[in-house]
Amino acid sequence: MTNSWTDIRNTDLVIVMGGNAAEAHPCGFKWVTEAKAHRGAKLIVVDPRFTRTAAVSDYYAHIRPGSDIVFLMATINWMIQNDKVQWEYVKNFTNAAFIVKDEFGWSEGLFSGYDAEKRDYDKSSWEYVVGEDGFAQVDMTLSHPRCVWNLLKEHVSRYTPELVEQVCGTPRDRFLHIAGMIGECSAPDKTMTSMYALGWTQHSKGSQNIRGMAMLQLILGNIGVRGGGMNALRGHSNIQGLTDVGLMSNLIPGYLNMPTEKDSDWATYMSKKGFKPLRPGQTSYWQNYQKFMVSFLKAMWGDAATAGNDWAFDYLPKLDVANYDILRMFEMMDKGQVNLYFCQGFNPLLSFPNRGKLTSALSKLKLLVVMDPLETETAHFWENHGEHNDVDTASIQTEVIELPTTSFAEDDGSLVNSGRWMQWHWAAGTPPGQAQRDTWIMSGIFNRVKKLYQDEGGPFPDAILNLTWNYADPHEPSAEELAKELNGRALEDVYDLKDPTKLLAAKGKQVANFSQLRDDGSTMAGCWIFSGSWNEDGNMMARRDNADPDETGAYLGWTYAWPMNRRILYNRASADMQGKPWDPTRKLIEWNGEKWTGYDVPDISPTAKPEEVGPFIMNPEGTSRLFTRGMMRDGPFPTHMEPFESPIANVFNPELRGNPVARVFADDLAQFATSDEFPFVATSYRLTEHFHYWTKHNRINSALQPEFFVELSAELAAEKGIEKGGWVRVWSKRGSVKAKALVTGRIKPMQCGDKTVHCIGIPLHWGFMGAARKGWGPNSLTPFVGDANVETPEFKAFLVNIEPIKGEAVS
Amino acid sequence: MNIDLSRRGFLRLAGAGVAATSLGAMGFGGAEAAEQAHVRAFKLASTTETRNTCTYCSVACGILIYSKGDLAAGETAEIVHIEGDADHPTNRGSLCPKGAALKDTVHSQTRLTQPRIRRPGSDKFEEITWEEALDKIARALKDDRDANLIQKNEAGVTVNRWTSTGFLAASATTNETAWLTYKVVRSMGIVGFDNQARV
Amino acid sequence: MSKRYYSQPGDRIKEFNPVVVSRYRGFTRANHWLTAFSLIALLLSGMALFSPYLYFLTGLFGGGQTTRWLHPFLGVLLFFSFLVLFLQLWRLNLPKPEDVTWVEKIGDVVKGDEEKLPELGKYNAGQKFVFWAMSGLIVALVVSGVMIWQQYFPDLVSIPARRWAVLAHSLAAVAIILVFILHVYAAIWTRGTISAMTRGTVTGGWAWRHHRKWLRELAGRERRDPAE
Amino acid sequence: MTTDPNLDSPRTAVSNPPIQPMPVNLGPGDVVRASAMPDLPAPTRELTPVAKLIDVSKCIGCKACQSACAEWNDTHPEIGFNTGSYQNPADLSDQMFTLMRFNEYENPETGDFEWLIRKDGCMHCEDPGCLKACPAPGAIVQYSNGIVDFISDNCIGCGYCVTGCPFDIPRISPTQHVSKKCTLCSDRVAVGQGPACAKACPTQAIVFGTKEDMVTHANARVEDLKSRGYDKAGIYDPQGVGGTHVFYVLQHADKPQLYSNLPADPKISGVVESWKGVTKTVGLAAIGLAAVGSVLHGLLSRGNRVTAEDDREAKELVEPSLPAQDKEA
Repeated sequence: MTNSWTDIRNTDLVIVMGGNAAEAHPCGFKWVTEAKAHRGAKLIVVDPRFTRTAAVSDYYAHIRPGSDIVFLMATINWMIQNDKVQWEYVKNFTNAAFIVKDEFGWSEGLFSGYDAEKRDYDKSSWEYVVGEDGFAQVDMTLSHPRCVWNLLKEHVSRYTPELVEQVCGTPRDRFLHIAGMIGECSAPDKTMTSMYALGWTQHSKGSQNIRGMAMLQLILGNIGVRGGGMNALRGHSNIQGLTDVGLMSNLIPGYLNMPTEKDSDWATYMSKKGFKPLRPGQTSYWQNYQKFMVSFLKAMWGDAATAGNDWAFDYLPKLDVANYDILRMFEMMDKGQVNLYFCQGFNPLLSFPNRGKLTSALSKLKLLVVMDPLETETAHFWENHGEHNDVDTASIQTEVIELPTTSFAEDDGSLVNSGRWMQWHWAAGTPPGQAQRDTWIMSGIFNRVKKLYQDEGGPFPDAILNLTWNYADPHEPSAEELAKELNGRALEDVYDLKDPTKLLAAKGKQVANFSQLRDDGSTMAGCWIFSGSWNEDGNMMARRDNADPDETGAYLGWTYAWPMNRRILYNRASADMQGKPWDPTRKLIEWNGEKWTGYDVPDISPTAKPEEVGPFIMNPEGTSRLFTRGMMRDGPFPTHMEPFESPIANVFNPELRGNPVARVFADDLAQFATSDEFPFVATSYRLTEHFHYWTKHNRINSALQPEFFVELSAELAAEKGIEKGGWVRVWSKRGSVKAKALVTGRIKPMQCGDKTVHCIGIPLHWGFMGAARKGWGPNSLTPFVGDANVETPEFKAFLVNIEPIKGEAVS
Repeated sequence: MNIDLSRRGFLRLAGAGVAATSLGAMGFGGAEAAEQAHVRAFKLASTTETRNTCTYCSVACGILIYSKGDLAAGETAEIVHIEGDADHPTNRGSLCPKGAALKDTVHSQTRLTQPRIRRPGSDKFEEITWEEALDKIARALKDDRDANLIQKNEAGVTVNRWTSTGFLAASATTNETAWLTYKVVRSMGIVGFDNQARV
Repeated sequence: MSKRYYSQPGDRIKEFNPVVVSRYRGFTRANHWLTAFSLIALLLSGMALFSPYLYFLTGLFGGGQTTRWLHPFLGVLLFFSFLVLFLQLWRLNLPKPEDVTWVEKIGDVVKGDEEKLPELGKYNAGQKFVFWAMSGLIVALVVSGVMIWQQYFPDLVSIPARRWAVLAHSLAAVAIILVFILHVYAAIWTRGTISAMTRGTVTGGWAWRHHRKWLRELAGRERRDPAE
Repeated sequence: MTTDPNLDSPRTAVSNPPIQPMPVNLGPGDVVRASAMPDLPAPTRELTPVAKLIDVSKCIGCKACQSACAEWNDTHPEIGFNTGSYQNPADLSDQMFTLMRFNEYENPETGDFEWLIRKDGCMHCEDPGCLKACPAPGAIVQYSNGIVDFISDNCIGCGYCVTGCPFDIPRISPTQHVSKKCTLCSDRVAVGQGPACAKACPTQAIVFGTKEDMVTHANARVEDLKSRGYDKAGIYDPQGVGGTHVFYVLQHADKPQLYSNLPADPKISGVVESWKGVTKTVGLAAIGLAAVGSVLHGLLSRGNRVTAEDDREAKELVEPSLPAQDKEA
C-alpha cells in the first residue's frame, strides 16, 4: 500500500477491482464503510463475481477473468478523450513530458524488439532520448509527438468502450458509468483509492494489471495524496515484512538485488546501481545504494567483511537465472535436481499450481523438513487419504521430518502490515508440548552445520564460519537482539557528512535511521529500510500512542512505519508546484517557505524546494513513470494479453498465447488446454470464513464454511443439469476435483462478442488435514505458469469442464 | 427477593399452612433457584491481558489475548480468550470471522507438539527427539552442500551457489525470525529461497 | 347360557343374604386404579406446567426437568391403561333409549328421586357420558401431546401447528379435569358406589336402586340355571 | 478515540474488557418480568434501555458475529455440510445463537442484483412471547434495560418458548434439555461491555448502545441510504411486539420478507395469547368452581343413599333363585 488502512477514510471514491476487500480484509474494509458513512464516498466493484464487497457497493460491473488491462486502458483512454486529467500533476509529477526513442513502437500486441525464440524483448528501444548534458530530454508542452504522453494517447486509443464490451464482456453502459464516476476524481480536490489484491497479481501479466491502475491514478493525480494511492491488500500478516527482509531468491533486505553471474565482481555489481539523476537537481535516492549494501554485508559477516575483500561480496551466492523462485524449484525437483527442501510455515502442496506435479516433485526429494504449528498437507503428502490424496505411500522414498513450532500467540516480535506499519507483539501463552520457536530451530540447525564444517571442513565454509552470531544465547537469539540488528548500529563513530565534527552515532550505538548508514564499513544494518525502528530511543515498533490530530488517519505515534515512520509514500505529491496542498481540506504536508511541514513525515528532503525537486525521489527522473522504460519484461505500457488458457483469442494478434515473455517449462506447455476441450473459465479465490489452509484446523471456522464447493451461474447449472447443493466434478487438463455445487445469481454468463463465456468460481480452503470436511483446492486444476516479471502463478484465469455426479446426499 | 414472592403465591394457592410446609418440603426449591440465578459470571475476571497482532491477513488487527497465568511473570499461561483491541487505530476492536476465532487455532486439535519423522516408504510418522531431528537435518545439509555447491561457473566467476537444496520461509513469522532465517539460508549459499509473496 | 344385555361376564349375584352383587372383576379394578393413578399424576404434573401458581407441584416429581420429562410418559401409560379398560367397558356404555328419558329427568337424578327414573342397565347416561368423554379427551390429549413432545418429536409439526396443539392440549386437559371431578363427585355422592371399585361388589339395594335392569338380568340368570 | 460517543459513528467497542474482578451490574433487582412469576416485585432501579442495531446495508456477511458469538459463549456449532449456500451452520442451534441469512434479490425496479444478508438471532422483544409462554418460574427474565435472558438453571426444556417466539429463535439443547438463544451478552453488558458480535463486527453494521442513541443513528443511516437511491429504506423495530432491543436498518423496509422471511408484522400468536390468557384463567376458574361446587353440593344435599326398601326389593327379586337349603331354614 502506498497509503494506510486508516487513510482510506479520506477518500471520495473506492474502486475495488482485482480484489475482494470485504471478503479477504474485513477489518481494513471498515475504512471503506467509514468513508461512505462520513464523506458520502462511493464504492465501485468490478469483478467476475458479485462479491461480498459488491454487496455493499454503489455500482457493480462484471468482467471476464484476465481482461483487466483492456478495461483499464479503455478507462485511461476515456479520461484523455474527455479531458479528465489532473494536468498540473501529469506534467510535473509524471514522465509524460519525457521524449522516447524513435525506435520504440507497438504493433499486433507486441512492442518493438520481440524475439519469439527467446520469448523475450530486446528492450534497448524502450528508452528516453538522452542529450549531451547526460539528462533525458523533455517537452513540458507535451506537444512533441514522441513524448510519453502522446505515445500513451496513441497506445490507449485502441481501447474503446466497444472493445471493452467485446473482450471483457462488460456492458458498454456499465463501463461508461464507471468511467464517469472515476473521471470526477481528476479534480485536484477529489481522490479515488484503488484496493486490489491477488485478483490482479495472479495472472501471467499480473504486474501489468497493476501498472494499468497506477497509470490511471497518476493521470487523476491520486498518488501521494490522502484518500488516494495504489493499495495492494497483502495476504499474510507479515508477507510485507518477508519481502522487505528479502526472503526471496533474488533479493537482499531492503529491496537490494542479489548479484548475478554478470556481476563478476563488486565494482561491476555497483556500476549497475546507484543511479544518477536523469533530470537536473533530482534526488535519485538510490545513489545511496552502496551505503545500504555495505551495511548489509557488515551485518552478515562483520569483521570478515572488509574493503579488502569487497565487503565479502563473494560470500553471497550469484544467480545464473533471474530467479530460483518456487515454480522453478518444483520444476527442478520434478527433474530430480533437488534433494533437500524446507517448508517453514508454508504448505506448497495446496498453494502452488498443478498439485499432481507438486506431489510427483516432492516424491523425488531425499529429505523434506516441515516446520509448522499445524499438520500440513505438505508434511503428509505421502499419506494416502483415498480420493483426496491418492498416492502410493510405499513407493515414496522421501524422508519427512515434521517439527512443531510456536504460533503467533507464543512469541515476541514485529510484523509489517500492508501499510508498512511495523507492529511489535508479545507472547501470551505457553507453547504446547515440545513446540519451539523458529529462532530456536534455525539456530539449532545452523550451529550444528557450523560445527560440522569446523570439525570436517568442506567447500567454501567461510560464509558459514564467519556469519555474525554474537547473541547472548547462541541457541536462541532474542527478538530484541535481531530487531536491533535489522535497525543497524555504528561500528565506528559516525559523523555528519556535511560537518565532519558533528558526531551522529558513537561507536556501538544504534543508528537513528538510514541517513546515518555509511559505505566505508563503519555501520551495519540488516535491512536499511527498517533503520529507525529500534534506535537509541528504544523500540519504536512498540509505541502505542493512538492520537490522530485532525483525524487524518496518520497515527504517527502508533508503532513505526518504514521508511522513516512515513505513512503515505510520495506524500510530497499531495501538494502543487508551490507546495500548497491540492485540496486544503485534505492537507498532508505543505511548504512553509523554508521546509515541509504537516501531518506526515515528508517523503522528500525537508528543505527541498517544491519547484525544484520532484516528489518521486527513488526514481532518477524525480517523477513517476507512465512509461516504465525497460524495467518490466513485458512492456513499458500495459498491452492486452489473454490468459494462457482462454476461451478467446487475443484480439490484437490471434497467434499470441498468454504473456509472450512469460517463462513456460516444456512439460507444462503440453498441459495447457483450449476451450474446445475445456469450455469454461475458472477463477480461484478466498472466502472470508477461512484463512488459506490454516482455519480448516479451527472448529469454529470449519463450522462457518465446512465443505468444499464451486460456484456457478443458474444458466450454466441449467445447461448441465446441476442442482443446488448437488455434487459436481470439475476437471482441467491437469487434474480433477469433486465439489458441492453452489448455484447462484451472483455469477452471470458474459457475452464477449459472439461468444458466451461461463465462469466457475473455485474457493481454495480445503485439503485432507484438519477439522473441516476433506476436499480439494483449485491448485489441483491450475496451470503451472507465472507472471513474466515476478512469477506469481496464474490462478485467476484458466479453463475447466464441469459435470454433475452422484454423491452422498446433502444433509 | 422472589423467594418471598413465590412463597406468597404458593401459600395463597395451598390455602393451608400445613400443606405449605409439606409441599414445600417436596421440592419447592425449584422456584428458589430462580432467585439466585442471573447473568453468567464475567469470564475474564482475574486473567492476564497481553497485546498481540492477528496472525492472518496484513490488516494486522490489534488483538488482546487473555490467559490464566502470566507468561511475562514466568508462569505457564493458558490462553482462554482472544478479542479485538479497541485501542488499535485500524480495527478499533473489531475482528473478522477468522480473528474472532483465533483461540481455537491456538488450541487446535491438529497442532503439532512433538518432532516426528516419516521414514522412506513408511506409512506413518514416528516420534523422535529434537536432538535426533536437528542432527539428522544438519548432517543432510552438510552432505548435500559438500556434494553440490557450485563455487565457480564455466567462466571462472566465483558464484558459491547451492541449488540442490531449497528453503521456503513463512510470511507469518516475525521480521526477527525472518532475518535469522535469511542469515542462515544465505550464508550456506542457498538460492532456492522463497516465501508466500508470490501467492 | 343366555345372552347378556345389561351385564357382562363376571357380573353375578355373589351373596344372597344380604344380597351382594359382583360389579367389577379384580383385573378391571386394577386396570381402573392404574388408569386413575396415571390420570391423577398427569393432572398434577400438567397443572404444574399450566399455571405458575401450581408450579410448586413439580416438587412432587422431583423438579421441573423431571416433571417435563415424566409427564408425556405418564400420558402414554394412561393411554394404554385406558385402552384396556375401554375394550372391557365400551359395549355396555353404548347409548340405550332409556338414557334419553334419564337425561330428561336429570332434575330427579339430582334430587335422588330414583323412582321417577326409568330402570337402567349397568350404566346410566351420566356414567356413559364420563366414559365417552374420557375416551375422546384422552385421544385428543395424546395426539396434541405428541405434537408438543419436545424431547422426542421436536420437528414433528410446524411451529404454528405446535401452537394449536398446545392450546388444544390445555383445553382438553381442563375438560378432562372437569369430567374427572364429576366422576369422583358422582361416585361419592351416590353412596355405596365406591365399593364397586374397591371390593368389586355393590349391595343388592344399590343395584336395585340405580341399575335395576342390570340386577334383574343377573337375578334372571340365577333362576334359569340354578346352582347344583 | 475509543471513548468517542459520536453518535453518527457509535463505537461499540468503547473500551477493552476489564480483567480485575468487579461486581456484576445486572441482577435480580433489575428484573422487570420473569416467566411464570406473576407477582414479581418492582425492580429496585430502572436501567436505561439498550439496543443492538443491525444495519443490513453495511453488512458484508462475513460471519464475524457468528464466530465471536461462539468464541465468547464457548459453544461448538457442528461442522455440517455445504447445502449450496453460504449459510452455515444451516440454521440456528443451541450451539449457534446467531446466523447470517443470505438472500439473492433481482430488484425489479432498478434491474440491479442485490445480495441481502441479514444477521438473524434473538430480537429481545419488549413484549417477549417466549417469556409469556414459559411455564418455569424465572427461566426467562427481562431486565429493565430490555435484555431478555434465559436462565438455564430454571429452564425445564419444555419448548413452550419455541411456540411463543414470533421469530423462531429459541432452540432446545438435545443434550442438556434447556432452551438457548442470544443473551445479548448479558454478562458483558453487566460489566459495561457491548455484545461480542457488535464488538467484532468489522464494518460496524452491528452497533450497540442505548436504544435512544441507536434510533438516532439508525435514522442517520436511513437518510444516507435514501441519498443513495433506496427510497424505501427504513427502520425495522416491530411494534407488534412492543418494539425490540435488537432492530434493523433495511434498504427495503417496505418488504422485510425479502430478508430471509423477516416477518412483516410480528406479534405473539393469538393462539398462544388465548392459551396463556383466557384458557388459563377460565380453565382454572372452571376447575375451581367444579371442585368447590361439588364440595358444597356434597355438604348441602344429602348423598343419594340406598334405602332399606331398596334392599328388600333386591332381596325379593333374587328370592326365587335362593338355593334350597336357605328355603328350608
